[in-house]
Amino acid sequence: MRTERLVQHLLGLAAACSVAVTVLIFGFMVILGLPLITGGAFFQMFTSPWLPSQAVYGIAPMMVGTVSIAGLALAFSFPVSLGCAALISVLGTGPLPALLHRLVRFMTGIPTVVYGFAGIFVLVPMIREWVGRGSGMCIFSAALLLAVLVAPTMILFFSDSFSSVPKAYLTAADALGATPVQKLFHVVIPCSWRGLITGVVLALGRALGDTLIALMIAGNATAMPGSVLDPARTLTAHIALVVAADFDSLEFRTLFACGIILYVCTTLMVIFTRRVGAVSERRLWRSA
Amino acid sequence: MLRIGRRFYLIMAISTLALLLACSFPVLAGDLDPFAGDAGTVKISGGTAHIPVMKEAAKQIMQHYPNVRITVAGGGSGVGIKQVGEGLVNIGNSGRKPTDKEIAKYDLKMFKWAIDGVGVVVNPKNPVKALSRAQVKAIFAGRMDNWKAVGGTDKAITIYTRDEASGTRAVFWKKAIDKGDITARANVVVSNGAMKSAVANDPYGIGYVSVGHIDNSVMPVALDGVTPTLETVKNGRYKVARGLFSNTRGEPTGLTKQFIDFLFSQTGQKIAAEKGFVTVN
Amino acid sequence: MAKRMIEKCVTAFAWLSGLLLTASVAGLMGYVFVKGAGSLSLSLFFGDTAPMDALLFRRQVFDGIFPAMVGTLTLVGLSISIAVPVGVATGIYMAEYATGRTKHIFGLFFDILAGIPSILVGFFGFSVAVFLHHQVSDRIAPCLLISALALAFLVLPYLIRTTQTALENLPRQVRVTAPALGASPIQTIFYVLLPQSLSGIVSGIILSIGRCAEDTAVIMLTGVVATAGLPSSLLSNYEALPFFIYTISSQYADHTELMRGYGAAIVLLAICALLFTLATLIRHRLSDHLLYGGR
Amino acid sequence: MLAQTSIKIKVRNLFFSYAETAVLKDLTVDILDRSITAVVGPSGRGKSTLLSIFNRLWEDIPGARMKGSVHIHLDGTDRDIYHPACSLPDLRRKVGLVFQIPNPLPMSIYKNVAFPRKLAGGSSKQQVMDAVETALKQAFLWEDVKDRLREDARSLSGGQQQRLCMARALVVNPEVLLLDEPTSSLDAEATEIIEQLILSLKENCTIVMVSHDMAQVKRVAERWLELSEGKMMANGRISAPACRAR
Repeated sequence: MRTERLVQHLLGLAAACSVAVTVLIFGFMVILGLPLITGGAFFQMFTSPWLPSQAVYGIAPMMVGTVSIAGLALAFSFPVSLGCAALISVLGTGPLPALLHRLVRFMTGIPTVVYGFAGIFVLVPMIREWVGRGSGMCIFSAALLLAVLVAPTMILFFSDSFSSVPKAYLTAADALGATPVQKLFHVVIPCSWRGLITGVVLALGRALGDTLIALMIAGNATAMPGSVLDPARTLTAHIALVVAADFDSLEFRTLFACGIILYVCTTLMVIFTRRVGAVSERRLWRSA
Repeated sequence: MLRIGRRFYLIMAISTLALLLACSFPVLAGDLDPFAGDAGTVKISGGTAHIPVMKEAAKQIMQHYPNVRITVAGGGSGVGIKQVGEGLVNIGNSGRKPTDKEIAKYDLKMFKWAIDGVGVVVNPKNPVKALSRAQVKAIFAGRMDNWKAVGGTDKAITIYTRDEASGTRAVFWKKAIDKGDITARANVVVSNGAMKSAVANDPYGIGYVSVGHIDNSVMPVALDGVTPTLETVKNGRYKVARGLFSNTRGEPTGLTKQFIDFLFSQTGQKIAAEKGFVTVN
Repeated sequence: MAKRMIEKCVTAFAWLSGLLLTASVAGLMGYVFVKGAGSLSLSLFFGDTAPMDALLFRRQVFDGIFPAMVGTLTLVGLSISIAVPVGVATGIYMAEYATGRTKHIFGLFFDILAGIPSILVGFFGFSVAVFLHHQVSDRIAPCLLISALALAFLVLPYLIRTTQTALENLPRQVRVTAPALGASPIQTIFYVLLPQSLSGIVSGIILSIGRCAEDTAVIMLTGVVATAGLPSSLLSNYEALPFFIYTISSQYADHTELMRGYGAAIVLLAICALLFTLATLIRHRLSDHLLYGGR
Repeated sequence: MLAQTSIKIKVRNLFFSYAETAVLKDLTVDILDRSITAVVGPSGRGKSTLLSIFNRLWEDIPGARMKGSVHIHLDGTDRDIYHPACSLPDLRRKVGLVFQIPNPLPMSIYKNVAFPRKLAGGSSKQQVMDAVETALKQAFLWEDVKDRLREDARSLSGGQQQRLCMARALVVNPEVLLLDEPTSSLDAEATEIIEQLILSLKENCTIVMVSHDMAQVKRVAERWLELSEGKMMANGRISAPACRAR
């Protein structure tokens, strides 16, 4: 009986450690960023530009960069993902949809850095030629590549929730003579809207949290982007670029602000998806 | 694809085995080099202009003395100074002279083992071969945004700059554009290598890079009539020049000292010359 | 008639989406393969060092990706051996012991941990390293151990969830067999439940390995460097394959180096593909075998 | 005769419910030592639940609740099995349960049968081997499997698997054996063997079995307990026409 207790306590301890890690990550950022918050500079950062020569360290351009890249990526990715998911679960015939499903699952295993590498040498020159000015490194390029990166998250989640629509409903629709497309619009999508929303939010989280694509493709300029063809810097890329700076400097401190924003955003998204209630194992497929 | 995988696993299996054996392997006999019989690690970070020389020096030393380990990271001059000051690395490289404040704060000892210039570069396809200082200032400040204005094609100028930790940026800012503005719309790259490949790939790009890094993939632009080359830096005609420093906290000792001595040795200086820098000895 | 049109358009759109996705992935990966195929040779791995010397660690390898591969391997091995015990134990706790409120709140925390951008995990590792450097010992700096820890945190929620799900999905019949024979909860877990859910757990572990092997954002803040040779100790810097690809992509010095980058990308892709296939096989084959008997 | 009339299981005022659904209401019944008692009744009336109450296997089901008392005469003393001091593993070793669908564990035949001994610990290898052989013989399975003890248990036929599960329950010498529709997944031939087996076990154990098959109940059981509306219809001692009580 004593070993029973001991093992149970050990398991509990492991769980407590795992929870502690989550809390610590947030705690470290808050504590180290505390001088910033108490100093009052914290909230200024969200609205000021990044002008190191005038000792103004604001992260507003990075916030805009993050939101525009992630938002655009989602806008590109959502229709295609919806189409792919519909193809896989409802509309597709023949062996190809299954093959597509397999490809999508495999895509979750492709290293981000390889996407970025290919992006630099394929996508960026293409965009540069097409736009005719600039480096080709811009919000648009990064969003395109990011769209490919987050597509599997959405497709797998969508097709999972499409497939979990009760068979009886589908049979009923069949019996009434519904075509596959009618089934999709009148039965499948209305029944799985929770899954759709959750999938989109998860993909958004993944897009916001991605560092490498933006760092490699988006150009990292600190100016407020004026169009999607301008280079921009995301919060994540900002962390990667500035982390090497002087630890005591104000510019280093901005990292805590970036970190706290990202942490709070992803936490809110997690809480939202749990509320919506369509959380499944799928969410962990290469999230973060 | 699968074949590589298999090969990889073979390597993994063997390396795991070898890892166990590694400790028991006899040290290769050394020559009279001061590194003979030494074991330990030298950690280097900072200036990215230095990296080719550091890599080559590390290679030569480590190939002969496998027990000596030299790790080389980038980050930029600011990072190098900061990290060596904090004791995170043994040698912090900088492409600018550390400020008096930095020297005092960390008790830095500086070793200038080569002289380098910072040159403005464009893509080789660009017809613009020379710029005046005023033009360079205007371009980097974002006031002049078309190549047509400086005698090129009617295309927008893409500006590439370095991050704030860069010594190359600091020197360029101070000596080439007289502490003028650099527009925030500029693309930011993180090393001299990255600057070179960015400009090499962008027909309408302009940037600035360590003269040692200039090769035929990018084209140096004459500044007020002086083209940045090894020659012009050496004879002092090209003014945007700087020393390449390796800094230590306090007097270097042991392996760190030997490494710095190696940089000043004949072999070390030869490496520096090969990589396109002006030697000091 | 209009209805038929809509019908056709929607179906066509779905097929087009599939085609578009396939084409973009095939285009990107195909480009890497076509350009990089030529760089696959022994010298990609070992540079100008004799392969046997390199494999036996008699000589350092320069201008080859061998040190980066060993670095990645060591890193993955370390972080997995940290993450698996904690992750699996937590998964067991969540599935078998946690109830009600605890389970809900813990689950929320693990979901949050799963959602944290990897760069933040790396930033955390970096801050901890600097903190320890100041407070504990100046020998501690961003290094292999810090990276391994940070990566372990990154894959922890994945391991927890796969373990928990694998255990919770066991049919009740399996679950009550051992208790009915007088097994204590621990005996039930270790003699019956864990062996039965092994395939799920193992494939989760393998996918986590893939995650560790491909991650770049965490390690670039926690101690990976451009040149280090083979990792010498837990407190040393190291090279890693994904970081190598990242550096090459932006700052290759010449064509040879760029080609090495392509080669490294293919190798990394191959490693991840291999791990992915392995995980899929184990998930399907092993589970059929264990749960439904040899049919 | 005296031994046969002593009471083995004493159930008093038992209420049981799953979440909102009441399953057993105020059940009071005595089950006699070394008898075969069948529990019959329509589906969903708590027949299997009653068995799981005797070895407390229901306790991990969320929302399940029980009221009342259950005493079982074990090791020569009368024990309140829901008393906090009652060891769960001990209870379950003394009160074996065989499920409706054979559930061999994914290991060899030998290991399956030896498993409960391993859980209990404290036996030498030889003792375990002897116990396994005895149990397999008791379960009429020894002749079928003695040459293939190392084979995977799932390679056996359905009837053999069920006998294996019986042997597995018997290997720790239980005083009570609970059988939850042990033959419902088997064909006629296998069923007949199991029925003979049950009859032969009566000498050592008190057997409580759930069955849907009235004919089987008449063939095997000495008494039956009909659960209907959650109440006991025939009060333990069987008074219905099919009574085979002496």
